[in-house]
Amino acid sequence: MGVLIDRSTRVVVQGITGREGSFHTQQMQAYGTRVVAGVVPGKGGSETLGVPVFDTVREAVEATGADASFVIVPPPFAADAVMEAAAAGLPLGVCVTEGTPVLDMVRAVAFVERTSMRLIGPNCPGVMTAGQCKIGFIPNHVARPGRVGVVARSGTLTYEVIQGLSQAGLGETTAVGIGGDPVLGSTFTDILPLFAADPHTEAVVLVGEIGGAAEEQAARWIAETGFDKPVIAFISGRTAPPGKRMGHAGAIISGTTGTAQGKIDALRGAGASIADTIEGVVRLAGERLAARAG
Amino acid sequence: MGVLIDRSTRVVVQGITGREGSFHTQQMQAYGTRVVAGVVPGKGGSETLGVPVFDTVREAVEATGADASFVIVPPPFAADAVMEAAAAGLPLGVCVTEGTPVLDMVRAVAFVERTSMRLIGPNCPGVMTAGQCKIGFIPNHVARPGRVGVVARSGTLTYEVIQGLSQAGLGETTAVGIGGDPVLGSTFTDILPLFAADPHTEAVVLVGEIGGAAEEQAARWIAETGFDKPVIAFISGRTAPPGKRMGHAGAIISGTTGTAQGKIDALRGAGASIADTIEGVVRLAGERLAARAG
Amino acid sequence: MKLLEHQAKRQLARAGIEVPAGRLARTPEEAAAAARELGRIAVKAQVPIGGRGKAGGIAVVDTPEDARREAARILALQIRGYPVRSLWCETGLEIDQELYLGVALDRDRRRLALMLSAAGGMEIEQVAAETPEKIARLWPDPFAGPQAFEVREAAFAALAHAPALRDRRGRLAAALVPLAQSLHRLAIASDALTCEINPLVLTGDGRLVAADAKLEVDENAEYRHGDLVAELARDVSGDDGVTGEDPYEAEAKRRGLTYVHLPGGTIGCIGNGAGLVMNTLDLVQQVGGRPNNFLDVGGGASADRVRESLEMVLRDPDVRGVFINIFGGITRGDEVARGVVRARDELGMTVPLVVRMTGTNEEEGRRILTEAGIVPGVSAPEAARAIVELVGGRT
Amino acid sequence: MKLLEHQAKRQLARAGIEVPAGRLARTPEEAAAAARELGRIAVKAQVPIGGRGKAGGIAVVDTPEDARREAARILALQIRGYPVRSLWCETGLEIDQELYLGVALDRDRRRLALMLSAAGGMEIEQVAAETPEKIARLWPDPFAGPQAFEVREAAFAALAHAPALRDRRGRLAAALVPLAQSLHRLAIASDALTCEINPLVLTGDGRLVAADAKLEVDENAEYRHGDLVAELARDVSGDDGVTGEDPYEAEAKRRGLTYVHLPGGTIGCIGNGAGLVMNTLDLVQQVGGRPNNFLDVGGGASADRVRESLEMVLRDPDVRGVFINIFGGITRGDEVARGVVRARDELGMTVPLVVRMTGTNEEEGRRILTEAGIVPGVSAPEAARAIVELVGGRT
Repeated sequence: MGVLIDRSTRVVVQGITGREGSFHTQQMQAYGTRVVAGVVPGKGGSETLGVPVFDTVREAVEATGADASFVIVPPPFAADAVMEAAAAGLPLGVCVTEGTPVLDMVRAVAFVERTSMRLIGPNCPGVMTAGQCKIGFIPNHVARPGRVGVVARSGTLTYEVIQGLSQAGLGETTAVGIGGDPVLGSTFTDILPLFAADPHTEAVVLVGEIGGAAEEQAARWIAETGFDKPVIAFISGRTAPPGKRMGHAGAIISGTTGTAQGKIDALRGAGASIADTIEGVVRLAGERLAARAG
Repeated sequence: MGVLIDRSTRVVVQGITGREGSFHTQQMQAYGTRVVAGVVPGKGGSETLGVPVFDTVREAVEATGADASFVIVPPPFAADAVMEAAAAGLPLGVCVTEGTPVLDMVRAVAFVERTSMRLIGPNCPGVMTAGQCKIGFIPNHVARPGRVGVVARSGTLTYEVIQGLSQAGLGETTAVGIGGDPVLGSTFTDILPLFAADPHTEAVVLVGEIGGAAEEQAARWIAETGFDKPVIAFISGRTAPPGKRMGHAGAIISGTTGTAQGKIDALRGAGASIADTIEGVVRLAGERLAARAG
Repeated sequence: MKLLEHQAKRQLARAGIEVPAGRLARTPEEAAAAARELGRIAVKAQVPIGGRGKAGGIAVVDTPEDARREAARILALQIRGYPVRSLWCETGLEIDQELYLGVALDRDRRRLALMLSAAGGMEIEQVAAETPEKIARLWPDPFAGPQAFEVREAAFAALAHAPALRDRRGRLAAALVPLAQSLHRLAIASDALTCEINPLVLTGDGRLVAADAKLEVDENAEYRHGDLVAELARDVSGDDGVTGEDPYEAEAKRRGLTYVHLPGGTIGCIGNGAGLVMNTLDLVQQVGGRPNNFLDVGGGASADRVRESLEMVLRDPDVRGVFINIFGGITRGDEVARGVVRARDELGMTVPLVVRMTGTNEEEGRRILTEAGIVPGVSAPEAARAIVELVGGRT
Repeated sequence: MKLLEHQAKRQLARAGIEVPAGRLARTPEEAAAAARELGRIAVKAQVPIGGRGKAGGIAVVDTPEDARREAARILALQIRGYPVRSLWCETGLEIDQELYLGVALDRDRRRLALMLSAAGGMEIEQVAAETPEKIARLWPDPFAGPQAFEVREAAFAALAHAPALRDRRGRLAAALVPLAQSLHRLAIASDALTCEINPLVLTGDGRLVAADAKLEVDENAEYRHGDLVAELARDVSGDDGVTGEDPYEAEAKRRGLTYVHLPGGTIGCIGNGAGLVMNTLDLVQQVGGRPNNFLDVGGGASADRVRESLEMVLRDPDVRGVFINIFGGITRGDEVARGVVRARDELGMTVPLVVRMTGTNEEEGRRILTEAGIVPGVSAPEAARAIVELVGGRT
């Protein structure tokens, strides 16, 4: 099974006629995702990739019963698109756009908080429930339905972890890329409870990186709630110098805040197994699951 | 008994050292209102009229357990004071300030809506539960505990109605002056449900005036909910020309909206008794109560 | 405070909204000069009231000669009681479509409503009454203002009623976003209760231009718009108030009194509290009298305040009697009565005066009035009847 | 984008916040001229980094002669790697109390935090670490901004730690309200991630003046602050970038590459995806190598992109080997491999190159690399070991 999305999820794509939007919509369709509508202001009434296009998300939702949005629009329009999805009553929005101004997202997140929408992203690879549905960039062939939930800030590392778990025969339930920006719709502590409640998820891989305190909060959440599924954590950026953005807008050490070591220590303290490499992640996941079964 | 306030209500006065604030605080104390604190930024730590003064409402609430605020500050500061009361967690705020810019109050009301505070006013005479507590301007000697709830836009007419009901031996439960501004914290439809739920209130006098559609909404509410206590309504402004502010900022007919006749027709249609004079209000209240008892 | 068209347009232009080039003219010669400079122009009466067009207050002219003639004609008009003192002469627009874009206080929603319609050029009240579906509305969060997607939603809804614009609706909606946001920002910044562009003209070359504008500033907020108030004052040539309002009301405003004039009435009405005074007028009319004004003395009603109020009410020579209606609340009735007597004596008032007084110390108050020869009353309807009879007796 | 002090102050002044009068000096003579004009001045190194004072980058002088001498001294400094190119010479302030007022992104709260403290003049991070109770914080609604009462609450909390100001706290809190609101508005308007005044000086005559200022603009938002970017460019005399940044990073920025330089490292690191590249650096270091840079080619990794990235990485002559780490996702591994080979050949690259490749079509990709004489890898740790050995062998 998994969390957030499954084969019944009905997706509207905001920005479906863009180069990226069009390509990834096709990838999603190929994976089996039910893309039911596109939204491009001014192109309402047309059709693309076999789905109807609407001027507004509200119209798309009314006409098609969409219950999740894939937001793939250029950075200047991302915050507005996210708010439009939230205002239209959608329960889930996934925004992959990279490079959105931070204060735009501060406003969008405050707006979303007053609605019932859960926002994933921005600047994230999206969500994939193995074998059922994907919204976002995660390559189609890497996942196999299985036992491990994945929650990660980095995209490529998410793919690597998924591939590793699949090749090792462990497989995944759902992989959630929460994104690399400093201000995110959802963070580890928003996703972990979903995995806690999902009977099919037997272990969780958490892929963090320098910057912010989301990993430390995750550690606190794990310790405080007594989360009893094995957690395998992987943190990039041990060599990153302070004050530099390492690719992701959010991957920056400020003073002594946000270092890899701080995050590793916190997660280890909460009982997570710490891996240095993807290979290590897969090996530890296997060991912890085996230990649990035994 | 009554609604909104009673003898256990603990009041903080925002603007207690002002000329008006000081005078009315004394009147309230004379009536028996438990004034527990004052707030004047920069005067925290002092004392006035026997109560401690604080720099902020938050401090006053923490120190004294106040559960209602009397906001009596000059117009430029009224919206901010109302928001401060709401943010401090108070369940009730009564703002008597007249002349607040309308868009200030639009913002304050939006702010208050996101808190648990009920706002009465601005530009209102306040609230009085006969014989127990008053917050605002209603003269001390006019009320007698009794059977009728009063909800009104105008101040002086509220006093007249209270005096008339008292002299006729009917008495009042609580009188609520909702205020004469176009944008109000509470309107008839916010107060009527309180009277509906109050076992001591046997009838309600509703004093409306030209402008807006609050009376029409009250009529609709009465009809739709099947409110079964007698309502006696009185509407001022039958002679008012369109487009002119009749004293109250909110007492203005816009085009064909907000006329006295429209309000009278709506209320009559909902089963209210319509009076042309205060004397008529008192007489009809007596008759409706007698008929109900009979 | 209602701005005149050209004043409102100056605000729009400052907010970054396109308006036609124009010149203010106070004489036919100035209108002719504007036509020489601008070419084909619209000559428009500057009065703080709608319906100018139907009243003949607008003319489109091609030559300076026509401008002079039409200006002379319009300057001689009185439009719904307002003499025309100045004309706004602006470049004519090549109109493709007339839209409506406005912001107005919505009391029920307790917010500013933003309204958009493809049915521009008509009175929006009429559109609202006859074809309400043609107006798209939103109620932006007062702190956040309208979001782009909200304006787009409204724009697509409004443009659905203009099939000719269908193919251009995407670009139009995108252009309306910053326009609506600017207008809303202007409304907030200027404490406007109404701020509308009607028509908002879509020109032949695809621009959106404000062809007419209305802006009404909240009187309660004038204290923080001193610049605007001063600017308007500079624009006015006459001496009867900022926007050509009733001279008695202008005088009351100068005196800081809450007064509304009802021209033609014979009975001056004064009371404490807006609801009470409104009811006072109602009572007078109910027994056959004609109220001349609304005057609320407010709380306290000191002798000075009563005196100034009486003086104000008596300025209109039509007033042949005065009805004062007082509820003695925290202020005692006897004090008020003494104030009324002193005020009457100091003013040397000759027309009859009836004072209805109830509340604290009403008996003592009535005694004082009676001794001074003023008709006292307890019941407001009876007092109303008394003043109407006294005035009628003098006619 | 970090503004220099005088640039940040120009923004503050535009937002209505008082700053001392000052002049920019690029030579000792200009500093002397500023002193002649302004009298007693502070001469301050303009570098985009904190801790200038401790590094000797600030001097207070009374005479033009002293100004010249101190300016010469400071212009010769390098402060934490940044040469001093210009000086801000501003009027000295008569200091009663030093406060702190700042706005900064709070990632956990997902809002801007507004911070106020009576412990101004110290690094706020130090105050936060040692006496956190001395900093009052609020997190204004991003649409509404800080409300007056919120700022007053924070001000009273902060001023509680300055007993000397107790009697003046009411007036001070009232003065801080518009100041904090202006600063927050400036932060929003300029997309600032940090916008602080430290110290905010309460002068002897009771004014609040920004004596030092920091402003960092979100790089993601630079596209809508073209004016600011251009203005900063005009302020810079050197040719190594806007605010004296690392020359390699400046070059990468010009080329639109996501690159971070780690001076002194010997192994160039390239990968697709920020997390993957960070991990690449970690792996290199873990096996004893020294990474020279971070370079994320992003999605797709076309031959052109790989070529440009390789070229960039090789600019630093310290680089003696390159490690490319690719996950073939939607892009196929064989395509990437062909791109890498072509890029290497076109560049005539001579240092060793290891390419770790996994994902779609990895076998085919590895075959192409091997045939071209490039060391291929599947396991990233092993590939890291390979490049470190190759580079070590060449040292």
